[in-house]
Amino acid sequence: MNFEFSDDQKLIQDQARQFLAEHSPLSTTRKVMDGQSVYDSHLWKSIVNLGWTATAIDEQYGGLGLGSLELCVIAQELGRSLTPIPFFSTIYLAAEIIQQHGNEQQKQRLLPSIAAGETIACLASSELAGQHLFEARQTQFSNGQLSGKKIAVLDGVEADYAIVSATDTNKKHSLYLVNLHQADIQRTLSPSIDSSRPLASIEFINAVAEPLGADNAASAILTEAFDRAAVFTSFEQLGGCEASMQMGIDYTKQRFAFGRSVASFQAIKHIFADMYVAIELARSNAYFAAWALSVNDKKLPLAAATARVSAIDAYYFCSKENIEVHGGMGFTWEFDCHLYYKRAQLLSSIIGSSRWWREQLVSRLLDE
Amino acid sequence: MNFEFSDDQKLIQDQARQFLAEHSPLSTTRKVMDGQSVYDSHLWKSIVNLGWTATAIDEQYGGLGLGSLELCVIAQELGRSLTPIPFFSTIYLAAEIIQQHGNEQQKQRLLPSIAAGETIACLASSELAGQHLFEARQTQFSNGQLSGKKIAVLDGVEADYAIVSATDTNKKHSLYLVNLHQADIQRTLSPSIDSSRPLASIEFINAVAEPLGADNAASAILTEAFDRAAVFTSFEQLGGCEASMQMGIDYTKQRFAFGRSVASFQAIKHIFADMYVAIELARSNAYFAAWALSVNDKKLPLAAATARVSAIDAYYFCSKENIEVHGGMGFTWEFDCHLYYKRAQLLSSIIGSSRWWREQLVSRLLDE
Amino acid sequence: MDFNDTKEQAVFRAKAKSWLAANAQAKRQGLMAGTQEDRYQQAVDWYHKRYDAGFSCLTWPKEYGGQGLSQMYQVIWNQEVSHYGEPDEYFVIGIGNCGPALMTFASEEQKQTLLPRMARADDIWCQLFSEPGAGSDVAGLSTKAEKTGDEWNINGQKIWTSGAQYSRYGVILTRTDPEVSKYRGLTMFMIDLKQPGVEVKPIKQIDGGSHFNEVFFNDAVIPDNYRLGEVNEGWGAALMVLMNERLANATAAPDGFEDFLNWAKASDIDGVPASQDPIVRDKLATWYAQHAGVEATTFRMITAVAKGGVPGAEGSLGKLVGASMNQEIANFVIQQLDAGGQLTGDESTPLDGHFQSAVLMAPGIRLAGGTDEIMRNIIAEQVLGLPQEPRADKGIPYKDIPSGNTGA
Amino acid sequence: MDFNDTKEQAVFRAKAKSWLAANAQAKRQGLMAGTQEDRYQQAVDWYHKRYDAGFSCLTWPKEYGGQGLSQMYQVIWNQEVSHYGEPDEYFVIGIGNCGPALMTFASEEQKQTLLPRMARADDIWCQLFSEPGAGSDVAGLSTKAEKTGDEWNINGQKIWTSGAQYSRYGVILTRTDPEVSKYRGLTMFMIDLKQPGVEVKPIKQIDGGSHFNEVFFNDAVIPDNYRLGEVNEGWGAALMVLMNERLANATAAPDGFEDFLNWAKASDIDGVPASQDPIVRDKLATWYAQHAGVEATTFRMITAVAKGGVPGAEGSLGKLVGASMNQEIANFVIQQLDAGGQLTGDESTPLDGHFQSAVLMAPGIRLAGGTDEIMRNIIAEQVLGLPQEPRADKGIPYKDIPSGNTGA
Repeated sequence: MNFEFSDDQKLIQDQARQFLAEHSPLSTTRKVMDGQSVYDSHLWKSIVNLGWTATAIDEQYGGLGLGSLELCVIAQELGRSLTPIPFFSTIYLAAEIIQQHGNEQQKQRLLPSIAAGETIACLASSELAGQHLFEARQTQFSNGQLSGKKIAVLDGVEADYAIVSATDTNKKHSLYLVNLHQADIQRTLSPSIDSSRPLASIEFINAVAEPLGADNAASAILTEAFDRAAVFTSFEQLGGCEASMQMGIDYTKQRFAFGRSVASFQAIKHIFADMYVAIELARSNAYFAAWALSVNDKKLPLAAATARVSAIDAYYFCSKENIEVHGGMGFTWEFDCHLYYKRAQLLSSIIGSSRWWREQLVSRLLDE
Repeated sequence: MNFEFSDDQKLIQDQARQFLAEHSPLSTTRKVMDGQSVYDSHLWKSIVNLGWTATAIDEQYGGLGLGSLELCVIAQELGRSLTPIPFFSTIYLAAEIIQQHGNEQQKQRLLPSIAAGETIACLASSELAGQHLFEARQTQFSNGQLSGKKIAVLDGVEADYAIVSATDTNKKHSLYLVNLHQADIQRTLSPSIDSSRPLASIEFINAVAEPLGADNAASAILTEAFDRAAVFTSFEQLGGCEASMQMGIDYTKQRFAFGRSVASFQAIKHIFADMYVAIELARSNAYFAAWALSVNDKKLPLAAATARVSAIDAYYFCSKENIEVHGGMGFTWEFDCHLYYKRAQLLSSIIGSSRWWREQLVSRLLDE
Repeated sequence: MDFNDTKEQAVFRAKAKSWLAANAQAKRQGLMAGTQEDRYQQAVDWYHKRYDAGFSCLTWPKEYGGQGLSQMYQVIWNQEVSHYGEPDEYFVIGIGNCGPALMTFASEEQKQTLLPRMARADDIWCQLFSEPGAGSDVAGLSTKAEKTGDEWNINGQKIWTSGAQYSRYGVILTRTDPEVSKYRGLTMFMIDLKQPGVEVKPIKQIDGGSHFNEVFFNDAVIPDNYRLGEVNEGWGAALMVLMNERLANATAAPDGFEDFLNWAKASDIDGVPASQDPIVRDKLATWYAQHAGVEATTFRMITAVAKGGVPGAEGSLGKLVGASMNQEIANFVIQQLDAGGQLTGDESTPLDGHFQSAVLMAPGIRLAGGTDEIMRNIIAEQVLGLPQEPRADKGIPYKDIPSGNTGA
Repeated sequence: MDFNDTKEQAVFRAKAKSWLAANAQAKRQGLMAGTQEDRYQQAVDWYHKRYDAGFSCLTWPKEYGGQGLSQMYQVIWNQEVSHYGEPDEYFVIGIGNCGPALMTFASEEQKQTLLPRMARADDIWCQLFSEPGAGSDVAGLSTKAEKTGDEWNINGQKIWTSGAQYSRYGVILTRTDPEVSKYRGLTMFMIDLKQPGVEVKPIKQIDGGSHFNEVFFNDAVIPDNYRLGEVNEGWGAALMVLMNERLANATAAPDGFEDFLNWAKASDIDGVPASQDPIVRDKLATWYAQHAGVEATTFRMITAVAKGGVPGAEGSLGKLVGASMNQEIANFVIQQLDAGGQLTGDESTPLDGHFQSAVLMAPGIRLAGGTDEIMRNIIAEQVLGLPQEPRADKGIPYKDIPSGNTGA
């Protein structure tokens, strides 16, 4: 048994961390949060140059052909630094779906361009808050054209392509690839809790679309894609948890009340102990899911759901308690605590929220 | 608004507390727990002499005709002292059901005798763990005779009468009054978590039984009876909570570790603060339910369920954390912590457990 | 036990009911309807109307702008007004905390001049206690007041001052002697905030709003007859003010339950009414038991106060329970909605984005008026009488207390 | 990352598998099958068999009764044996804690004599650290060791000694100098418990069992060559022993999840399979995420130890999480069963009364080997490096440390 990342993987992680510490300070996240842009295109170019977008794409499609484990450690660092780039949607979702389910022509058209950072892509599947995650009631496909409206599309404003779920005239529910640079597509930025990673609503009116993946396979493909993305997301969340806890520790150590360092009070220390426990459980579950993903083990579905449930809970807890231990300053826009609290919200919901994943976990556990 | 017990009621409570502090030390509870008897008959006679069994029974049936509020404050003190007498089954359940639903002959036969402490009565309704609370699948009534088996009957060993739920040949589900001093009734003491209040299984083989209350009314009568008993029980639980917290405070104040009183550590203090919060919420909900019971307000069903849910949670929490703050000594038979922890278990289950009452609370809340 | 009104109370309730029906606005849907400025102006107008109709500051003496009624009438008013959507938060601290302080410590002339204006919201008041280096530990404050002749010179900074941007006056706690232990060298004053040495800077919160402010004092001046209480006896005076805050906190802290219940009754999850969803029902049970418990605890406090008692530290309970419940409820509802739950302004977001606003406001409620941890300390030490921790600042002159704080 | 065995490991696993299939007993249903004495005797027999087959103390050197294998073989053994129902708890502390202490501090002759007998369960060992006045604060202990010639005289009392009633020897921590600070005046010894000055009294627990004991020393004698480590340097030696306890705790603490899952799969609530009940499913999600997290954390610890690392305070995590989970699970299941859930010996009680036993054992698991609060302190201070609280006992001679403790 060797339940640890390899030295090479750790090196990739260290380099990513150092690069982001230098080039992705939280001020870049705040610029997007304040609405100055929808993502940091300069940073996007830099990480493309470092090969991050190419990491898990096959060499024959212009990628580096490394495994998912390498992508996991990069995800952890992107999560730690809250880097405002469309990595999540383009890499964890779109590139993975295309690589797993696209036809040869689609792969050749899109994967090299994604690897090279020239194409940004997103997944547009949600239609209504409270509706079943995989239903496409309002989006129809017929005769090569797609119509309907999707909401809460991460990176939908800046994406070049979208993968869209829709129902055809035979009530079949499939995925479609849509070039978003078409006249009859209307994209609107939607105000959301974490404005550092903007969401869009996208309205399609007879937009040209092509099938992606097998007919009537939307639910199957999305289930698999969400499982895979859940693993990467849990590493982003892990990075965010660690950053939140560290902020709290650094602040309370140098902050005094009643003549003592705030960090020396048992009530505060035990909050950190509880954060640590939540983080270590999330970390171990994320590692196990990463292993299952890397060898495509049959435990992946359960492991992915478990990692996601742990990571959602841990990030919510760490980011909210980091505000709490800061006292009043934690509630100010000026301090950075809220950046993590808001990101924890976004990541908790974006590929199905806690409710959905808890149910996935249990069905899979009982099926074992 | 006057949301407080009256001075008279407080006086009854103070007297009850003083009497029990003197005459019902925990050593009496331990004697029953150790199997020396099934209840303390000497204490039973004493509290009968004080009129407690007669408190809420109408004057025309030999009672004192006081209200349910007076019974609540007595219940709180019995809960505090863990007094091992069959008060719960005889007074909160049997006397209340007979007074509300018995016919005149039954009332005259039983209530004066209960008020005088000469009759002990119990409720036998459970048949199987995990079966719906009000179902009587295994107990049949036909031709004036009752057959079947009931489990987990509180005070079933020593009771003179039982109120038994059964199904008749027309599938009607009604209550029956059974004199337990019959040859064809077999009672067995069942080992249980809190052996200071023994449970019995009772097997009836063609035992003589008479209907109690309206035909097919078992569910309606038991629903009402459990609501009323839930109010009294929540006061017993409240008394137990207060005793648990006080034990913990007294012990940790005089116990030193790392050169300081254990009670001065923030982690310990905050456990007590959480106990206090749980107790005050339970107390306030119990008061509200007591008021609703005393004036028979339409809010009683919701208020009773709310009081019961709060009280179950509070007693579990206070009694388990009282063990925790004691450290290792809290886990010994010698210390008294476990008496409360076990009683918390018994009272959490005996008229329907947390699961059942939470569901009652919500149905009633949504029906409002 | 009795929840009925007396005859006089019933008459008052009927009067209040009919006046409110004619004059108060209905509840708005969203939490954040209108800008903060709009809401402030509405609040001022509402207080003018209330005052003129005789419904302001019911328990204050008539000569100071009140109605000379007992606490129970205030309770009745609060019950009736809670059915409407009139904003209240801007004046709660002035009327609830500063008013009683003036009543106790100000001169008769000051009371007659200042209190009726406060009651009518002609002057807004704020409370200037917390500082960047003294939040949970209020008595650790460092804003200096130095006496020259008949005046005091004020230098320092306050923070978390609700409503300072609207306030004409404040009640301020200052350090007048750093050579004695921290509790013994404090003095309390009224201060006119519309003077050159005072600068108010709103603090932007994580939800985008600005209820709180920083207030800077740079040789601001207070005449000695604005002093509230004796020199160096400000801690006792401040505790009295904070005690009044407790009652306000206990009755006003939003716990989010009503919104949760409304959501459960009105919404579907995957096509099934949320109120029939077993997980939602489980949460309804947990949170209703707490919500009802806090509400009934308030009845107990009101009964005690009506009988002449003083609100104790028990008031901490409502805020401690309610603030966390509010956060958990908001997060729970969002977690039922998948990605759509992140949207703050979409037509599909339930209750006009209430839960999305609440999840951002809730961390502040847990902090304002004392953190959860401070609340637990208060309960443990002041209610349960548990021993204090060893104190690094006990009996030491203020100036010698260890402090790593550098400001904000 | 790789969960596969090496070729050698695979061979060992196959060997262990087939030996276990032939020699080990299947899991019993109930937790409390047989009396404690029965179980103890079974355990001794089992250890004899194991030793003779070469499966005891795999990581110990061969000359001391072990097999000289790496930690990973121990892990494989643990995985395979976990499918069977052989009792283990009586020797864990001796072999896990006392063994390594002897390995480090005892003479070569002592090691060769004593360790193989320990490995075969010919001698049972116990650890004598905690005292009535020194539980969470182990270093606050007061049992005295005074030297006369070549012997030490022991007086005092130990408590919470697992298995003392079966033990031939113990490792004991004593105070040899009360004039220095509490950590600096301690000395560690082996002690022969079968001598006149030693009295062992089992402690009855709230569940009726007696795993723990009080041990009284009244002029008991220890030859100086039984000393483990230097005089007055016992604290460092004790920390080493406790560190080994951590690894044992991390891997052995029952969290109750498997039982909960089995119950959910096998039981009905109101005629519906529990596994289809949404509330039960919600709990399955919560507890499985924690259970799986603890298990995978153990894999990380094993990897670190296999690479030559030392088990850190991280091991506290498994016990902290598992002990409470165990209690909550037991209480939750009971709360699904109404009055029948109280019965401990009824045919209708699920899993032979397992949850009823567990609800009574669980409070002890939260306390044994360090309370929840001590575990959180360890994580906060030793793992996260947070500052200690101001210490009332720091740098003061042991005899001057404030203590209100009067004994038990």
